[in-house]
Amino acid sequence: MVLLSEVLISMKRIEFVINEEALQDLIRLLRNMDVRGYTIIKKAGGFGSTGERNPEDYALEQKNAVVILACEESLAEKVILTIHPKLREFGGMCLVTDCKWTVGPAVSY
Amino acid sequence: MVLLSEVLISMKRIEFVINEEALQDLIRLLRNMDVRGYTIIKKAGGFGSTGERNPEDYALEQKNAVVILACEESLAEKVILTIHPKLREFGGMCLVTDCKWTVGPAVSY
Amino acid sequence: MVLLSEVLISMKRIEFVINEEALQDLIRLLRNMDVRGYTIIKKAGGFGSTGERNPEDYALEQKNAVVILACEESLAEKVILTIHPKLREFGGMCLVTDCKWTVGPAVSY
Amino acid sequence: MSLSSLLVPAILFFALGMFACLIKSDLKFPPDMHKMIVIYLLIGIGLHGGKELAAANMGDALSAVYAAFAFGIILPIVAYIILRAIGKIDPLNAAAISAHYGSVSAGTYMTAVAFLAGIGVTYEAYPVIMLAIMESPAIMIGLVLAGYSRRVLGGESKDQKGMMKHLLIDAFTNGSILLLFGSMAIGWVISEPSYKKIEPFFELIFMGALCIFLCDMGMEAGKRISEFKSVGIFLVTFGIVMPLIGAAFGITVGHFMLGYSVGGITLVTVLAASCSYIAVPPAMRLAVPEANPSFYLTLSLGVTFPFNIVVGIPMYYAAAQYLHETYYPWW
Amino acid sequence: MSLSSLLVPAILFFALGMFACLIKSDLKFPPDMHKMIVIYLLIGIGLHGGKELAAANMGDALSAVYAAFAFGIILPIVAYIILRAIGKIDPLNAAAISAHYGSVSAGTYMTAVAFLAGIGVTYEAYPVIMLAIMESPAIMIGLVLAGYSRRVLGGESKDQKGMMKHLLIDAFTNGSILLLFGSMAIGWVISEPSYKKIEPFFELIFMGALCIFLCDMGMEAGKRISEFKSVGIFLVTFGIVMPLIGAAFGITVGHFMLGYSVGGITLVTVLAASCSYIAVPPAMRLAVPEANPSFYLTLSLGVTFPFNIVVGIPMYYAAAQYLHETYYPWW
Amino acid sequence: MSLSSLLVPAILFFALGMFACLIKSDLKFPPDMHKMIVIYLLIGIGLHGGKELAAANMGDALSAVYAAFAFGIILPIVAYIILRAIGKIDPLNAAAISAHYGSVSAGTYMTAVAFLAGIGVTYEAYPVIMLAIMESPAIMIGLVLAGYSRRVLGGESKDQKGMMKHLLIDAFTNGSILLLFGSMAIGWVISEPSYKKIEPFFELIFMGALCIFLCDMGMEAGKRISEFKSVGIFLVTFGIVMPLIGAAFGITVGHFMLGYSVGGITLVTVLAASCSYIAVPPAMRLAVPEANPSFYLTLSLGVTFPFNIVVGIPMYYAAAQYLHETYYPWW
Ligand SMILES: Nc1ncnc2c1ncn2[C@@H]1O[C@H](COP(=O)(O)O)[C@@H](O)[C@H]1O
Ligand SMILES: Nc1ncnc2c1ncn2[C@@H]1O[C@H](COP(=O)(O)O)[C@@H](O)[C@H]1O
Ligand SMILES: Nc1ncnc2c1ncn2[C@@H]1O[C@H](COP(=O)(O)O)[C@@H](O)[C@H]1O
Ligand code: NA
Ligand code: NA
Ligand code: NA
Repeated sequence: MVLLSEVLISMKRIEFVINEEALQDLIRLLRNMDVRGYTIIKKAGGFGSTGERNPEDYALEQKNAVVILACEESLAEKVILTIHPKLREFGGMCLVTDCKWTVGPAVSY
Repeated sequence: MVLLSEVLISMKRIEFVINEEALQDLIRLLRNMDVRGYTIIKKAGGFGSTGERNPEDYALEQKNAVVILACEESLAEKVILTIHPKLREFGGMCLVTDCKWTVGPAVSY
Repeated sequence: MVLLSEVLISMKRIEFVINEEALQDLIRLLRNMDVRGYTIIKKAGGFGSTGERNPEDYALEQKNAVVILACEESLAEKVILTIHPKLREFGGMCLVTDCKWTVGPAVSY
Repeated sequence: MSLSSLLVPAILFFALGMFACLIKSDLKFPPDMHKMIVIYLLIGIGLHGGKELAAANMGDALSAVYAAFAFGIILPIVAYIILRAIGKIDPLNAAAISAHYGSVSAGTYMTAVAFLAGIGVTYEAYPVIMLAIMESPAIMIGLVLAGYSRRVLGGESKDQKGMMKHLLIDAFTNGSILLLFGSMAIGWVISEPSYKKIEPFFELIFMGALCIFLCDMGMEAGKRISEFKSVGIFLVTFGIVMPLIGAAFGITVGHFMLGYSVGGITLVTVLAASCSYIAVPPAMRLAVPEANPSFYLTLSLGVTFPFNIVVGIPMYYAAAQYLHETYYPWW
Repeated sequence: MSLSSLLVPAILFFALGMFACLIKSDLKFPPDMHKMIVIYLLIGIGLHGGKELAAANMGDALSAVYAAFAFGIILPIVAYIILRAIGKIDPLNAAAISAHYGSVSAGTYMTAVAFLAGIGVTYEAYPVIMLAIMESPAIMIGLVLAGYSRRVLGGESKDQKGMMKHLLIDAFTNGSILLLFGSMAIGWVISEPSYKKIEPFFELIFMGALCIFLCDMGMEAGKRISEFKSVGIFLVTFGIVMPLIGAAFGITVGHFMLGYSVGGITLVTVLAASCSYIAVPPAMRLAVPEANPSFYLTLSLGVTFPFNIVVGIPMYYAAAQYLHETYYPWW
Repeated sequence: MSLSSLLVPAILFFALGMFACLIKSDLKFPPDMHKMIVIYLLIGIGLHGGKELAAANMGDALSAVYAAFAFGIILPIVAYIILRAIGKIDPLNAAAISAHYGSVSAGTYMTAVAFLAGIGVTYEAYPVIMLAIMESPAIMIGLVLAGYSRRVLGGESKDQKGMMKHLLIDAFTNGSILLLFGSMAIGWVISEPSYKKIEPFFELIFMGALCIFLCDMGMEAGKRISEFKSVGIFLVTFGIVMPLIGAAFGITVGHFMLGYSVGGITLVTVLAASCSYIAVPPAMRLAVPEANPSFYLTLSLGVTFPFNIVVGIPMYYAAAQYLHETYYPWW
């Protein structure tokens, strides 16, 4: 990716999987930290320490929301330190990966 | 991310994209390997060696399922070696990335 | 992952989040570049430089599509250089990550 | 009662759904379709009930409310004792399961209504209030039983008070209950000509829509049957015996205490015999996360619901008829 | 007019929806259900209108078309002037909000139809053409106002022509408008026996389906109420005053210029007083991306719609009745 | 037959859907809505057919079953020969396409029923059995043809037997077929009063719901038209000629061998002329993955379906009428 060094900037990609019912709380926290962009995928299913979550189960619909967030390292640290103690309450997990952001006309990280 | 070394643990992030009809089989395999957490996104579309899959096509609904799985390297190796020969049957692909798991109260990896 | 060196090949994972209305245009561009595989998740929500997009808002339904694409570095460069100037028009973002592709019977990268 | 009374279309569609599941058909109704029909059916039953109640006696309505509370409180306790004493089920699972049996299943109630309509039997307006009320008290008793179980187990005591408040609020703001109460209130206040305007939608096509609902429920029940093994023989038996115990309570109260007609007694019996799968499962998941959902869901949807639909309703009706002809009410 | 005329089931269900939202109930209708009912209602209203129009006078229909265009052009300009001059709202938000008030709400129209049906009042066939036509012109005026605002602000001038063409095409290919026009055309051409075959679906059960639609709209409106604070007192007031201004235009045109019956005047008034939430919001999001959607959505769905449903319709009807009895039309 | 017989609402709604697609309208029905209406229509047609069959002659029903099998076997072979001999289509695509033409389209059948109802023509109960049966045999023949093609091509021979068994099971557990057979059985066994209770839902509003279904199908067909170019002129022509060949078989069998009335002959002709888009496409995707789905889908949904709806049905009816008046059945 040598050729692309001008187009790509190093960033962190944070991926939350939380109980969909806690989504509003997570978003509020993120917005308060001046996060400028995120993507939400709802109605995800899964399995974890609290058992299975099936968004299509007839009598016990349980949904996860996947939130993807690309941001600079400094903001990423802030985000992780803030959300980390809340993870249990949100019923979920959080992964962090290195990534490159493709520079575009709009800055939303 | 120096500051966060206590909060983040190195792990592998495995991402499967398979035919939704094979999802039960994949999950069964994962559960048998004592995987303790995964996330499922259904009704994905895509394109690959077997052509297009469109979950909204009226007469030929074909759906992919995306399964995301974070686990320790040792388990990741086991998972990949087990699933690898089955990929054709599942009609899909499997990507592996390095990632950091944010330590929380519950361990589901 | 030493053991797996024969099963895993280094690749790039490109992740687009764009306005769902621009999805056809993006796909056409990708197909023209001989991309041989991608995965699409529709009806995603999000927040960015153009404000909030909520796929479930009653009067103002705005949807994102997430497109995931694994390919070799050379193709990845081509893809990024081609899409990069179009990102504003597509109303979205593009992340690039290193990943490993699990070798399977079918090659779709 | 002849065999043809079993050939109520709604019940046949239930059987069709179970059959589809049995032969592993790819038949699948969109999940939203199910939600939509449930919304429609609840409003329909509420409106109809409300209109009838407008012409009814308040004192009698109050008796029905009392009876609903009594069922919601007594039945879970009976269930808990059986599960603990005979089945040796662990306390928290016992608490979660019990709560379901103090509550009701609107689907069973509507099937019973279709059954009575099919054989031309009339019924009182009060049972619909009981239907609306009974979902909630059992949830509270479930929480109380779980709290008691936790103390017995000596584990960390949860914030029982906070949870109780939370569940109480949930129970009163629960969508299904609100829809039922709300449309009951609307059916109550609107004038006859107003009702006539919406009657074709909410009454005329009701029985047909119920068929589609029950076909879907049949598939749902069919799916759960495969989990019988993991649930064990005791619990499966319990899922058939407990509705019979509930029915015994119900028929007694319906005939001797409330003094209803055969149709009314049947509905009260069905309410007491049925077991929730709408409001109680999510409440128990929240209040008793230690309990295994596949236990209470399999029992409720896979055992008790089909038992009541296929065997229970005609049986309760026959019993009600016998009782009505043989004994006088207590007053 | 007695209080009981307010007890139209459709309006009560709207209130139930708002109540559910107020008490934070988890009641939620599947989003697709809403879309389906809207499709159904639009086709129903179109078919019915088309059938009536087949028997109507073309000259009179043309007058209705003129009136629709006049509303679509004049009302947004009035709204813009008020928002700018009195409210000091920034030009682009003012333009986006204005466009909504030149357009119409099919939901409000249908509730008015239910209201008139509830009290047994007949009405002309022409207002339904106005309903189909009015959505579009206001969008264009909105764009013109936005272009004007941008020039005033001295900002980069957007490709106004291209956008105009784009929006014109969008307006004519808009799904809801197409459905309305299309089913109007179908209702027009089909024979009476053909119509009879589909009447049970599109007319008989219409009023009941409308109840479910309005219950959902009530929840939607209720959600928006929580955003009143962020919208500010001026705009909330505007959301109540502007429909009254529109209504004044509407009632004048309906009585004095179109010479309709009380029912017809009421419908014209409702059209002028109502405010779009179907075709205009996405058009304004595209054409005036600088404007804040939460302003126009809150006004349209959270203020004007509920105001019209609960207070407006009966008031407009009373006014129409008074006017009709007191003054002659101009010709 | 006058032009007005073409103005069947259902067909006009189909045209409206195609028009919406043509002008690139953003009109879109929720995918689940389509599934729900299909479920509803299949049950409705099944119940109605079952009730009629209860009063029918078993010998005649058996003849219909034989005819259905004959169509399902002969028509795909004819189609395959034409595609291979005249069109030089590669063997595997030819096999996959052929299978579709041996099967049926429930949507076309229901439109024909609406057409006959619109002009007041009665018909026999047997064609509905043929509808339920014909989906399956063609799938098997498709597989046999594909196996034959593969041997001709000398490629790796697939597990033909395993696939055959798999497809057979799929064909019998296919949701749509099960729903049709199941509701036919239910319509058969239930009593007249029971049927009356669900009739308003399944019959009274059937024709209106069919309109919405066909509007959606019109959009679906319109979408496929853009793919005509990639399919080529030969295949598009085939998509019009093949239903005519099927129709010739159908009308012959319907009149001379089954001896039905004009209405019955029309329905049998429609069955033979129509082409599956429900059970066959997924089966062929599985059994003949080498074939290009856009070929068979475009032909089925983009060419043959609209041809049958707009031109075919009235034509087949006219032909049936002519034949019925001119010749006697063979016996
Ligand atoms: N920093 C980010 N992280 C994750 N997703 C983003 C980010 N920025 C933008 N997006 C996504 O891209 C969409 C379009 O962004 P924009 O064009 O900047 O409004 C948003 O709705 C988000 O879903
Ligand atoms: N190791 C994991 N990998 C992927 N997803 C996970 C993992 N652990 C938990 N999750 C997701 O996080 C949700 C909540 O986890 P938990 O709170 O542990 O039950 C689960 O339903 C999964 O969707
Ligand atoms: N290179 C790729 N990048 C992203 N997704 C892929 C890729 N190749 C295949 N897929 C996904 O895997 C599914 C099955 O692939 P295949 O079995 O090769 O047809 C496709 O429908 C895609 O969703
Ligand atoms: Na009970
Ligand atoms: Na207006
Ligand atoms: Na055919």
